[in-house]
Amino acid sequence: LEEPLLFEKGAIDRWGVDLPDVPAVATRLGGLERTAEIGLPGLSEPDTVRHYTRLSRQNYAIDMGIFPLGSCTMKHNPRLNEKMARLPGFADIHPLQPIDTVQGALALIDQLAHWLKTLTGMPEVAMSPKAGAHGELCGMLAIRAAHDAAGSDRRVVLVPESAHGTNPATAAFCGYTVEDIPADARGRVDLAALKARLANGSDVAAVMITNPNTCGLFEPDMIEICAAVHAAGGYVYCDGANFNAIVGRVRPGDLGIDAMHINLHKTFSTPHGGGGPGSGPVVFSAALAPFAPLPFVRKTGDHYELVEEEQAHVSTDHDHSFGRMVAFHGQMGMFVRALSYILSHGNDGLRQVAEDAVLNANYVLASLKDLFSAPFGDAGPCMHEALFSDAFLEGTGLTTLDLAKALIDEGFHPMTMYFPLVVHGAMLIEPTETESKASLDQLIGALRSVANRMLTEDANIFKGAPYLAPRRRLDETAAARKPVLSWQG
Amino acid sequence: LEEPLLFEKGAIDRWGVDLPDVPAVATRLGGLERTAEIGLPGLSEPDTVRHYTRLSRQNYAIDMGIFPLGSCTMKHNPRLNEKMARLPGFADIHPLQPIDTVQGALALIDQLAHWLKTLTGMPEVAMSPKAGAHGELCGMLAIRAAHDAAGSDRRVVLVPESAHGTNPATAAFCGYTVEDIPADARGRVDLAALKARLANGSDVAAVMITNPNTCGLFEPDMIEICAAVHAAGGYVYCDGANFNAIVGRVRPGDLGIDAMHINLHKTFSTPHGGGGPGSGPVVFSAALAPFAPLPFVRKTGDHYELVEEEQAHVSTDHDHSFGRMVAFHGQMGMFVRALSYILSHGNDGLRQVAEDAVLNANYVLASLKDLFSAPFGDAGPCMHEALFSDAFLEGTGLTTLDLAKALIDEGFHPMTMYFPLVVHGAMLIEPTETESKASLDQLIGALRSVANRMLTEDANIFKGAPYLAPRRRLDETAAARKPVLSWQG
Amino acid sequence: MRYLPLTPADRSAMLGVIGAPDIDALFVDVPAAAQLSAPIAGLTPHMTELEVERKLGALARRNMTASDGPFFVGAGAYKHHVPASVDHLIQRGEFLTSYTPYQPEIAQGTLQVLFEFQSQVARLLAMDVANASMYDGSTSMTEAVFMARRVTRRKVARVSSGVHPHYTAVLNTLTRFTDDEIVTRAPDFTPDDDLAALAAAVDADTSCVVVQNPNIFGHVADLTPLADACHAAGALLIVVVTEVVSLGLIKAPGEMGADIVVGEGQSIGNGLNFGGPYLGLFATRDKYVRQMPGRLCGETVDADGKRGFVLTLSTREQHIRREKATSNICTNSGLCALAFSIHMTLLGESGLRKLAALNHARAVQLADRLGRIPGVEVVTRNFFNEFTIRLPQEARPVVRKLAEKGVLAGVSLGRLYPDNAALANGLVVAVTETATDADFDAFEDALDEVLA
Amino acid sequence: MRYLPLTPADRSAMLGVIGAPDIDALFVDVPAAAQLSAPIAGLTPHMTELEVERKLGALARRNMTASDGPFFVGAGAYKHHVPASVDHLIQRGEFLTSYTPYQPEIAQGTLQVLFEFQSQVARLLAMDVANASMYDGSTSMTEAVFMARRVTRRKVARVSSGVHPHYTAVLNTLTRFTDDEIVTRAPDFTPDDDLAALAAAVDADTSCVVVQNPNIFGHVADLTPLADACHAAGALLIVVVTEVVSLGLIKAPGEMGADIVVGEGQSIGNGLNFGGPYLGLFATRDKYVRQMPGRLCGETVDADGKRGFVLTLSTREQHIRREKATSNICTNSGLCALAFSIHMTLLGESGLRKLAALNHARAVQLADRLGRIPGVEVVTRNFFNEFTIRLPQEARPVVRKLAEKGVLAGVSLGRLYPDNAALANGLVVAVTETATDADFDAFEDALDEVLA
Repeated sequence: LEEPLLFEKGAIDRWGVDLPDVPAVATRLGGLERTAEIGLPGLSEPDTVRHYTRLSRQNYAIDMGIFPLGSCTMKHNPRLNEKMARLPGFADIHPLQPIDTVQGALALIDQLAHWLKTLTGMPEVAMSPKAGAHGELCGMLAIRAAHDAAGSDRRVVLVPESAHGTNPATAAFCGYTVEDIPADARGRVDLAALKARLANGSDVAAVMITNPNTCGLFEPDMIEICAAVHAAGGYVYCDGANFNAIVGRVRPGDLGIDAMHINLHKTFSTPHGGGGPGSGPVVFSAALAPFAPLPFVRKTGDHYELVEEEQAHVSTDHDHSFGRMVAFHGQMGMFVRALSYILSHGNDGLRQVAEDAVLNANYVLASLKDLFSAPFGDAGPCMHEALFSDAFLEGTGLTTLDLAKALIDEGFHPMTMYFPLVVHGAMLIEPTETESKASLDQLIGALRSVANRMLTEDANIFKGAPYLAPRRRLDETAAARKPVLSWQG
Repeated sequence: LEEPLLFEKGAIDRWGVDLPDVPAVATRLGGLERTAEIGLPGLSEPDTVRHYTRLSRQNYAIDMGIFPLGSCTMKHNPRLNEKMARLPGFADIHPLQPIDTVQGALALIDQLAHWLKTLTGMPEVAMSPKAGAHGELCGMLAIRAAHDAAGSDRRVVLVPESAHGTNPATAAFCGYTVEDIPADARGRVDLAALKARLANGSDVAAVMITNPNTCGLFEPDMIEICAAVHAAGGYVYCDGANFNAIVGRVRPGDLGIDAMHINLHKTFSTPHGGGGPGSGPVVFSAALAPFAPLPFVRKTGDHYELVEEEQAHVSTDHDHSFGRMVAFHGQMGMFVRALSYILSHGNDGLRQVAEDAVLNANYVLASLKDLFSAPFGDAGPCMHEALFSDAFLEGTGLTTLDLAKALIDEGFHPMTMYFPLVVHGAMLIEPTETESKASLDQLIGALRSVANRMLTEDANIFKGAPYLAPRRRLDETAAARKPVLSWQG
Repeated sequence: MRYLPLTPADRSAMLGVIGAPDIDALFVDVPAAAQLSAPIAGLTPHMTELEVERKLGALARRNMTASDGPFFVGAGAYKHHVPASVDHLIQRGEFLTSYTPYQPEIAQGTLQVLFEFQSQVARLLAMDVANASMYDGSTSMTEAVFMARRVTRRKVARVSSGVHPHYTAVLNTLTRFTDDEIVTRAPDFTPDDDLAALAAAVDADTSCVVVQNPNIFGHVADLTPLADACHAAGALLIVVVTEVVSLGLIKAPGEMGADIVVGEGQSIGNGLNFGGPYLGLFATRDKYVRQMPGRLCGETVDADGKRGFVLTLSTREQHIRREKATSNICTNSGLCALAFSIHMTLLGESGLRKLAALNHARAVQLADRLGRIPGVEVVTRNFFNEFTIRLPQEARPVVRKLAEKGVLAGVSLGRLYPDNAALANGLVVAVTETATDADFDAFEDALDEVLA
Repeated sequence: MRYLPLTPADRSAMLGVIGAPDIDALFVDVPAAAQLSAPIAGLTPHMTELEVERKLGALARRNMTASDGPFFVGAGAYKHHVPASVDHLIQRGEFLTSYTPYQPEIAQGTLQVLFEFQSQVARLLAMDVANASMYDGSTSMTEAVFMARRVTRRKVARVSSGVHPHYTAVLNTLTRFTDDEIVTRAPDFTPDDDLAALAAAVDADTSCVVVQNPNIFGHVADLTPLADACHAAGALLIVVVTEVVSLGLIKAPGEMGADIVVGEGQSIGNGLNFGGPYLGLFATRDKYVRQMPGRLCGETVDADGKRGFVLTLSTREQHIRREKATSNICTNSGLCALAFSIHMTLLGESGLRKLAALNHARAVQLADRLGRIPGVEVVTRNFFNEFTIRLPQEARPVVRKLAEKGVLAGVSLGRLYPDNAALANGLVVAVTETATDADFDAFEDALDEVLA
């Protein structure tokens, strides 16, 4: 049975909520009554439950199997976190209630902030950014504000080719020109080239770097890179997407970085929910701390204060704040989940998280590199994700995309494809620490089986995959050429 | 991907809960330590969630589509009821807490009891029976206790052929001999035959009757039947499985019955959960009320009392109680759900429930009776379920079972098959009031399509159905011949 | 009406197809005298979700919950911490809103769960085979007595005085009109006497001896001698377990020779719920399987040879056998069994053992503390997580006074045995992993005050 | 570690396959100076579920919830009753734990939901096309200003003084280093002047005028004249809606000529959550669709010709366009959008209209009652479910005193505009369907007392 669209199923005179009668009053709408039909279909509660239950069953999800998506860190989402986030004391409080009535909420934010600062070895954190990219923006705004406050007019930001697309987008947004940093043969930043550029670096405001990088490798020269950037008068922004690989084992602050966002949904397992919501707190070095955004929580004795705009000018520690990034105080619902996850693991468990994540990735790398092309596979261990390319498929007419779609028929979500851009036909596999060895063995078995068949069987079979999913390959070109973006019935 | 058994996947040294360290104490076990391996496999939380999520996806459920199971009343389970049952004030209280600490719980039981008594027009209700069959037992025990108290030695119970199997089983359990009541050509109790039997009815303890009956028909002579049984010195037990058809429109007490169980999961929508738990309160006439079981709730002023064994002898209204049926006070979790459902509908909504349930069933009957054999289809309207037979398949070599399995491939759960026994190859369809017209039209369309194909296409195709379900037809004979009832690995 | 999908337009279109002028025409078979023309008086009309939440929320708030303060109530129902994932999973619509798996092709989820549940229960109890669950422990025990009669063709059941009095009461009720003869003894504080007396009493008319372990006073005992006595006389030993967590630490009934083991499974995966729904466990030896009551799930293959599961041996059941069925039961506690099975999977053997050890250690700690209070005596010598203390005064009012101080201290024997004055000073105290040191302090302080 | 499946035996087997002696060997690239050899000090070790529940539960109990007493707080976030089925459905693992639907073949559930969401939002706002959601209302508004610059190639944005001050602050922050020029006006109690002044100020440099309806004071206004003024000058009208329930009763921005409509969607399907996660709505006219920020889901067909959905027009987005993207956003509020869509489906048009009418009627009732208190003046003439009253004294301390009496009375203008003394006596009061007559009584009594 195909599930029709809500608009094909519902009707404007159907509904699934009961409401009390409306008291008769003289309206005060100034004649602005909405009279035309809106066109919003409704369904009874039984039909609503069925509609969304049926739709949900068209999805793949972590609860069903592994999401080996490099750079995305799709790990198990504990249900305890969902339960905690739904405590009325967190879920049913308004962002503008009097401060005395939300002391527990502010204490929670303060405790999470303490963990994030301590785990990263950084002295300040901005909690309000709504997602990783928003956090990047926060970090780069602070860097720009710091340069401006110092009267510096630097306009160049250096970004490695392998960076997430958000990095250059963010730098550009802050008025910066983006220049590439070259990579060496082992997939790391070319330190010599970087130093050469920084030798004439008076125009360089910052370097944005991902560490562990998007090839799944730790930048061994990170301390030296940071020192060189600082010596040149710039700041180092670290994309924290891959913090999962090192949490509890390495403090980014010890490497010398100035700002880093933390995707709570990645390292600290807030659920991805089909695309969000996220949360992207940003930790800052002492140099950038004064420029951190508002609002922030301040503890005085046993009392928590929420410092909003109005008090900024009386604050001594944030007097250069670049301002407010969101309407309220950030993603409270995600904070609760992340703290629940963090407390559940503790400092010992988080360290184990990094170790198991790295172990799992190296196990996948070791188990596949004889068959799959592993560009950096012989350069030593990877961190939390393993990078492969489709070079081994050369001559078959098949690509990474075909392999990914064939994997769907084996019952798995594909790996990240065609990212990072520095590798041709990249396949980036990040198992995360919540996968068992048995689960990895299943995935490895399926990948080897598919790859072997692709090397030996008729290519057309694979061009047609997937066959067993709720849908075959979808025509994305047609969708973009003549977009149908809402129901036209 | 097939989901393996827990025993194939887990191991005794894996787990998904963290526990604090065990304090060192001198044990007081009298040397009874369990030392041998138990053999209980564990899984981490991620693997546990995945195991059960994957298994769940092998099931059909109300949330996915209609369950047209006659006599089973599988209707929508509102999520509000689940939420209410999980309020700590109901879910996290112990049955043996001091009475002063559970006044809200007793008040809830009292309020639900008030609704059940008022809706049925009966003066007393026993809340503790754990399921419909347990309720039947409760009712028949009361009848037996009443006869015994009166010094009556009657040992025969009359039961229609069309009755649920629990009816004769229950009567036998109470030491009664079961005799059939004949049915007339319209599927109802043959009043004349019954009266004839009652004419020599000094051995008849009770009549057990289902109304609306299992053919989906209301017994039009019900008032006369009850009067006749009473005149003969017997009691009338009514199987309340089909109360959904008449709730709010007919009070069983007005018909003259003496006892009736109410399946809360049927009429009042507590979830079936793959086979239970149920709850089967029993309403009693004034004649049987003194024999109702313990415990019960009594309100004195604003205070609720729970009358348990010890106080029974000081009670004036229950001094003939036949005793305790369960360890505690009944299915509290189900009471909360049922009351939530009842309050949501109110007296107006419950009446609408019966009307829509009957309307839906008659719509199915009217839409299929030209093609399917409807034994009583011309005898007038049915109540909440429509009865068909496989007579129309005569000569095809196909049966009700084949039609049911073919319906699975169309995406539907089959109807009730081969019940009631009075009709050959019976198919009993009960849509319930929570199905929309669109849903019924889909089911009707699928049934007509399958039936037409069965009449015209190769029978072997249908013998092999289902083809599209998680499993093909399962070998039930092999399972019973050499039972494998637990993991032997 | 948020749960009713039919609109007025739908209704009239459908009446048109049926050929009925109005809805009343479909109720023609109902005698006029019994027809109600309007909603029933004395009942409220439909409420919104918010109104229902407010009304039921207000009732819920009138109860003191087991998490509101120190809590030591047991006697057949136990407060354990249930992981959040258990409740999440049992609420999946595919489990929650599915029917009894009579159509196995589209119910393999429920069926595999039941097969795994049966396997877990059998191992936990150290028996060969378990059924797919029953209503609760008390009704399971009664079914076990009936089964023993079917197996032995004898009719005298001898019941230990350490069996939960509610369980014994249920047995007495349900055998009131059968041929069974139930022999009980008045309880006292000395369980060993009880077991010895039972062993001595077993005779050629005895179908079974029913004993609980740990018993209602918390005592744990080696049942092997009793099993031997039963078997020597051709009777069956039925063992009742109301706190199944104990089986992670103490010998299982199957290891001590039990022929039928029944239990209340609430402790694993299920909340207190004021007494229900709970989960009856039922297990026995392979040789008696065709005399077992209740649903059974078995392994088989489908038409393609794939492993699958079905309900089996249903010829024992009422919907096939009617008046000749082994039991009139036609519902199990499927969802509670699912919760049990998930929680047991999360625990695994190592987790269960640790949980049990933790319960015992904490109980020992509290027993030692309470035993030091002047006038208080710990009566139970060997126990798991529950023990009986004798107070210097009647326990029932003490429990009420402690509740007023926010401490739910346990179950007084006066509540369980209102007619047995010899037990009136007894208090049964249960300790689980949920009790903190602060709870111990509060209990001790409050008891000191009340007894002072 | 309940979330970590690897056992010690697994780990050593895997190290063997890798050929590494120990786990440290996998971290060789980390400089020794940055290697930590033990868990980080100053942090707690792992906790059990029960311990986490206790710790977070204690924090939660230190907050006064919106359901603990009379509650009238709004100003951009609103307490509405969300049906239980909404939360049930969004917790289905297939929705909760799925990834962004980049693999459409196995993400049709999420994609169809987004398509339906976009369709619902477009209709609700009376616009042609909506995106698949953004972070929240405030960031949506900023994105709208950027989009207006891209469309008009002008850089002056004129912002109404009735826009939520937090929203304006976000706009100011995010344009600090861009070429945009943001022109704002100091707020006062007279919104009509504001709209007239904006209409008069639109000029050839103006990319857009940004106006909120109902505005921060609760005022609702006809924006048609302003739209006309914008269009005459070649500028775009951006309308912000922070209480989308209002659109069930009052004319939609699209009906009044808006070119871009942004909104905070929290009111439908989502709880208060202390400010997040919320749900940014974003809609515009067809002709501007390729300048829109954010994810879009579009209809297409699969290789078998079946209808299906995909993310589309992604060439606008950062992961393809990198520094030339329309926005750096790469997350939406998928789960919040799902909750919105489910709640909207449960409401349907008739339910939404009734809900909106109910909100308005209750607000009118409360406004009338408060207006009768001596010294209290209802400032807002036309409003939906929120209005501003002027107290005879500074409102911020009054709000605190009312909170001590258990009444959460609204948002003082002193909190929103700490530097604007002229507004200090203002209090913005929101009324939804969740407020009872008893709540009204309590508010009125408490205010009487505090002002006395």
